[in-house]
Amino acid sequence: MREITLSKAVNEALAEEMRRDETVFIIGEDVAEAGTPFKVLSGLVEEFGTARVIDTPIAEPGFMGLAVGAAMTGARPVVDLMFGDFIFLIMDQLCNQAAKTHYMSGGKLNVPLVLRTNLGATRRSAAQHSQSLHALVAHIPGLKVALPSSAYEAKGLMKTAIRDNNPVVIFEDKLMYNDKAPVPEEEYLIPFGEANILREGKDITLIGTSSMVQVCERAAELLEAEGISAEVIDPRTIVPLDEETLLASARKTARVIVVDEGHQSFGVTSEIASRINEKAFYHLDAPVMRMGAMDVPVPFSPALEDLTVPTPEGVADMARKLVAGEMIHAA
Amino acid sequence: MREITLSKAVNEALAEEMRRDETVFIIGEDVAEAGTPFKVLSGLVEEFGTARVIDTPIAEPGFMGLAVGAAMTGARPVVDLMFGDFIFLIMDQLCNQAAKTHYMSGGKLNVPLVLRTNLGATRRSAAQHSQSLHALVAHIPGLKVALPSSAYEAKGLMKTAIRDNNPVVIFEDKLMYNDKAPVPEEEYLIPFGEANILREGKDITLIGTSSMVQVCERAAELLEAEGISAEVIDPRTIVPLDEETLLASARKTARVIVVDEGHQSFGVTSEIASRINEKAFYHLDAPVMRMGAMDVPVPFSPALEDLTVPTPEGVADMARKLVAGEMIHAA
Amino acid sequence: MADTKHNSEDYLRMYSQMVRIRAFEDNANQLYLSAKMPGLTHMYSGEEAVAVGICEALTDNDRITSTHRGHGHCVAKGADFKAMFCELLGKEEGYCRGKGGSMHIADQSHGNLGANAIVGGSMGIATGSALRAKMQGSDDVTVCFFGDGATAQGLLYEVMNMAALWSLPVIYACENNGYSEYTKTEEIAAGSITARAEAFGIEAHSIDGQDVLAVNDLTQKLVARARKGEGPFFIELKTYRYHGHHVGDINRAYYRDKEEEAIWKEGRDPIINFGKWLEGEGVASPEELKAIEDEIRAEAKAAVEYALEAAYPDASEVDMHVYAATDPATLRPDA
Amino acid sequence: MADTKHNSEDYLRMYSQMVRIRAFEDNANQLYLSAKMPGLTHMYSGEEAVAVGICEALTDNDRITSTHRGHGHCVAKGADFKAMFCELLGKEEGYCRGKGGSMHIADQSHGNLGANAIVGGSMGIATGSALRAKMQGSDDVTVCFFGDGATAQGLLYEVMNMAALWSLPVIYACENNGYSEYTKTEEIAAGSITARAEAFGIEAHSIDGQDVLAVNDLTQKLVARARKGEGPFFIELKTYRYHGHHVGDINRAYYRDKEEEAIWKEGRDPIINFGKWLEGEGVASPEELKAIEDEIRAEAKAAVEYALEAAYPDASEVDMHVYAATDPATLRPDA
Ligand SMILES: Cc1ncc(C[n+]2csc(CCOP(=O)(O)OP(=O)(O)O)c2C)c(N)n1
Ligand SMILES: Cc1ncc(C[n+]2csc(CCOP(=O)(O)OP(=O)(O)O)c2C)c(N)n1
Ligand SMILES: [Mg+2]
Ligand SMILES: [Mg+2]
Repeated sequence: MREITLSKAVNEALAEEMRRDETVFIIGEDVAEAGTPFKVLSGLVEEFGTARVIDTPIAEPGFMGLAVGAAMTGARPVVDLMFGDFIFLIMDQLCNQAAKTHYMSGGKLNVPLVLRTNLGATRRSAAQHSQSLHALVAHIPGLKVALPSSAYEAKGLMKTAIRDNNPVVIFEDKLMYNDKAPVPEEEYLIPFGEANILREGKDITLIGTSSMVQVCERAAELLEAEGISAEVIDPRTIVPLDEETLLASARKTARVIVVDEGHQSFGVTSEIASRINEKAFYHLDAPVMRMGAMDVPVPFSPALEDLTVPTPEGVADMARKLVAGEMIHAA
Repeated sequence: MREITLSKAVNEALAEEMRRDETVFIIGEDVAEAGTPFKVLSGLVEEFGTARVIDTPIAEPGFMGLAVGAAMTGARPVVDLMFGDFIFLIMDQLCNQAAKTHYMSGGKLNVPLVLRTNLGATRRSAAQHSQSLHALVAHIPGLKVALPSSAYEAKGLMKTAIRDNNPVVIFEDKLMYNDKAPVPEEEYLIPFGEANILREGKDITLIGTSSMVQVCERAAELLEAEGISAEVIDPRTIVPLDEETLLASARKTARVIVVDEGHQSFGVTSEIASRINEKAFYHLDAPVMRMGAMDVPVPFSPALEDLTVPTPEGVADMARKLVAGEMIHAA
Repeated sequence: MADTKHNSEDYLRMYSQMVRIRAFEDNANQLYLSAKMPGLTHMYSGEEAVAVGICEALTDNDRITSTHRGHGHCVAKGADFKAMFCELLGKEEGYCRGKGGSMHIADQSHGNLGANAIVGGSMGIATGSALRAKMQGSDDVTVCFFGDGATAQGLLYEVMNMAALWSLPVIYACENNGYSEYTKTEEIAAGSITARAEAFGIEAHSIDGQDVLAVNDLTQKLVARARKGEGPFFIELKTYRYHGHHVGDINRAYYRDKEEEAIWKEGRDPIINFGKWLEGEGVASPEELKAIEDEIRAEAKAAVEYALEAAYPDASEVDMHVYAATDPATLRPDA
Repeated sequence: MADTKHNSEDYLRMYSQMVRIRAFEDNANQLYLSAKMPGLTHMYSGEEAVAVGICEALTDNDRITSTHRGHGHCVAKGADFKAMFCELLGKEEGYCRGKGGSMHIADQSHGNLGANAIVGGSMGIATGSALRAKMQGSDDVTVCFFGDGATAQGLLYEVMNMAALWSLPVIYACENNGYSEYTKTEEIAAGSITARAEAFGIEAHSIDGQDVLAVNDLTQKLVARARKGEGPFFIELKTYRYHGHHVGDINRAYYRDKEEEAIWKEGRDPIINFGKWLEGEGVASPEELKAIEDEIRAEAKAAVEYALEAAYPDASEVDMHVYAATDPATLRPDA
């Protein structure tokens, strides 16, 4: 199968959906001629014109608000938010308006929009351009949250997001834009709420999101060399969350580590760990362990930044301890 | 001891600190003559004048930004955010600026400010005036988060918050403003990161935050009548979190329920449950159970709204099941 | 009064619509005072000529966004009393199945995109609706209602910039009632409100919001021009709210005095004055106007009684409508 | 040029400061091109007269807030090359101990409240600093630097409203370099930028940002008036950035052409033109100016070398400075 970059995969998904449905449009800063600073959208304005690939002023709350209004009245906007860190600027429009409109209107109004943005540190971009803030939106009922972990996932999830009748937030990993993966030429969509088992195993389950799926896969390889068999699962969407698949794996392996690039405290790993603890408790041989990013603003210095995110070695280490029963001492 | 309302307790804390330190000031909408819609600040403008009790235009991001700048340059602002739901409007100033400035400046700049706001549903105020959004700020390193559960707590925590050299967010429960509790005449402060054991017990631990402390206490009374001895703990601050006290109780009772009024998913209960599971796993007889608000926007209709928040009966029910070992079937 | 031609039917409909709003609010206030209404609500009484003057210049296909003080806009855009009172009381037959209440009320089928409890919260929504209209080649216009206090929200300037850059068919209607909660406008608004729109190259007007014909006249002209792509526009409407900021705001002497209230209520009431004009022009007699009012008040009373008896939504509704359904067929590759 | 009186020392310091900025940026660019600098950075080259003209009108007690394009402001407000290059390279001796990097650089001890990676993110901070000054009776002034693109952020209008209402000692300095990333200003800014400030009752000026004396002259006057409580003020400074939006933005033909760049670089360079003027006025000879530049360039080179060798922060620093310490003694009831 041909291999394309994550960047290209997102671009294809958008182009296909814009061809299929003329109510789909893109709005954001420098999305047209510039194709975004990450060049993910290059070429789209040439095909769809500036009426459907709309460059905005630097007014995130404003254009997010426009997207909500357009979505409520019959369009399907894809909002481009240049950095995930800017989500703080649009929280009111996203969480007080988009997320609640369907419910507050008693089901009468829909807000079918996609907010595409990114996450991920280690790009030396410092504290305001490196955050992974998906836990915040996952906390707000009415929003769906997708976390693609490869080019294949990015394309399939984006297409589903655009067709979904709700506000969907997709966080791409900034560091993965140039990563290639096999992506079929034929059209496909990836349904929300269906986790992907990337690797079957029996000793321990590694649940990873976004770029942390790669980290878990590499950890699994390290562990395999030592005779530890790790199962690797990517939930794909954290809202809705495919509890069944996660629970089945936890019940099978009896040991689980959840790895995510958001801050650990009050984050995604806490939610997934809690659900597994609650519903598979008596099957577990060890506590579900969480590995998130450190609870510190992301430092600029390379000497510090790399310490803040989970690594394959770190995950493998933790797995070894769990398998060896060493977490007993922690308790 | 005299009993005063939570409202009066907050008012006293502010007055005392403003007398003690002339760099303390209050800024927000209708805080001066009107004393806020909840009348919590009544009388302060008379004593301290409009230069220190400042009425602003309806510009939450703006006055939050002003507070950050004033705090960075030598003042101690107390920002009044009329409803906790408006925190979405000020997230950038709070989370990208206030929370990160100390770290990003390598420790050179401080942002000693207090954001006082509220949480709590069942006031028939619908989805945009009823949220309990403390989990969101707790996720952001650099912010401290206090959740007073009574007039006594509100006064002591507010005074500590004002003297703390960091941005502190205090969420008061809107429904508790008129609730009275004994509050000493003498000055006192409540340190951050020290949980309060309100009731000792041996069969189960009920951890409650804010108004849910009352819910847990009432549940404990119901349980006591049936011979179940419940320990009730109020963490007081969720950042910093007094893990030691929570863990010690969990190890003792072997069963824990965490109750909080924020949405359950990706919320405060997940974090506390995860920490206990991680660090007291082998002492637990049952999974740590979470009881948060339902994952739905808060509905206006009284017939629906009351269903969305944890109740004493619901907590007692869950406790009975845990004590009876019934959660085994859930697993 | 205004110079746009109207026929008697138009005049009487405007009169009726204003009376409907006043009657709705009087009943809502009573419901609150008699503790039959859950929560709080913000009365539109006194500002009727704004909502009616503007909405009577719109078609059902045109959209509006509304505010926390939204009953007037809702009635003016064509809503029915029963479904409104049901909403106010949290009943299943309400426009939002009781889930929205006063602050989110809207008759969606008449193009009302919703009241909003976030001050300024709908400015983006209105502008986005206009963007959609332009993009899809539809000639509908969107009116964004908001208060003088809301002009402090930065969002307004962000969306006016885009509306101006892209000539969107949106009309920003600033209801300047002189107060933002318990604070006078002059204490919280520097400079000039209309100049703020003009600075973005937006044509701005400031008019008497108590004169329904003047409001309607100007709006008709601007709507017609907006349909042709000459938008956006900004209108400041000088008006007054008769009640407190919300129904519970009874003792308001500390921020505004009774004389001021009297001047507006007695001298500038939009309904009384328009009624007198109709009489003077021979459009209707005092008796005819009284009959209109009586009929409306009776309808309101009946609707209140209906709503009081109506059923609450079933408990099972609590987690319905969090997410809209998506037809699985549309999620197939060949869809 | 300007009419405020200066002595030669002032002139030469302004010249030197502009050359310092240029030299700093040339070295930063080289560090990037030779892959020695982590991340990206935004060059201030071409805009030197803005930062220097303004900061030379300020004392160390006056504050500034800066932007993503913040090296120029940092140098102009008195920072040292070594600590700046150390910061750029993430070293412990950097102004922010390497934790901030280019986008958060600041010599805090000279009143720089920080570069900011959120466009418009420091508008509230600057205005709040001015509020503190007024409240505490201090006569310092705060200058808020931001770009033309940042005028699209609603926050600006929120804080200008408050600054105007309360006569705060803040000067909004809009560096209009014609571009917001890869987009021309006229495509994203409707109406007039200065009119937007004037609509809030703020006195606004638009001047040539390439003329350091004109900038300094105007700023001196406005600062003096702001100290007396006559603020706030707004200045639009017309300028140009020589490099791409950031150091990696090399192929920019699709959004601006080489001729335009040449016109500014060759005809309107703030350093060359001021140098010529100094020569013409007999303040300094070409050789003297050359000597100044050589010395600065040597200093920059040495600072780069120093920074390249300097130590990274220790791993233990990673979770330091998340929270500031609070002296336990102040938390006692009797404190
Ligand atoms: C973002 C936000 N801030 C504050 C409030 C509280 N609040 C509700 S109405 C109001 C005053 C609004 O004044 P104005 O816009 O003039 O409308 P009016 O009430 O006069 O119709 C305020 C401050 C809110 N609902 N939303
Ligand atoms: C809130 C926010 N939105 C977008 C960006 C990305 N961004 C960085 S600089 C920039 C352009 C800023 O333009 P302008 O204000 O004119 O400053 P200039 O770069 O021209 O100096 C943009 C869009 C950002 N950093 N912050
Ligand atoms: Mg008003
Ligand atoms: Mg610019």
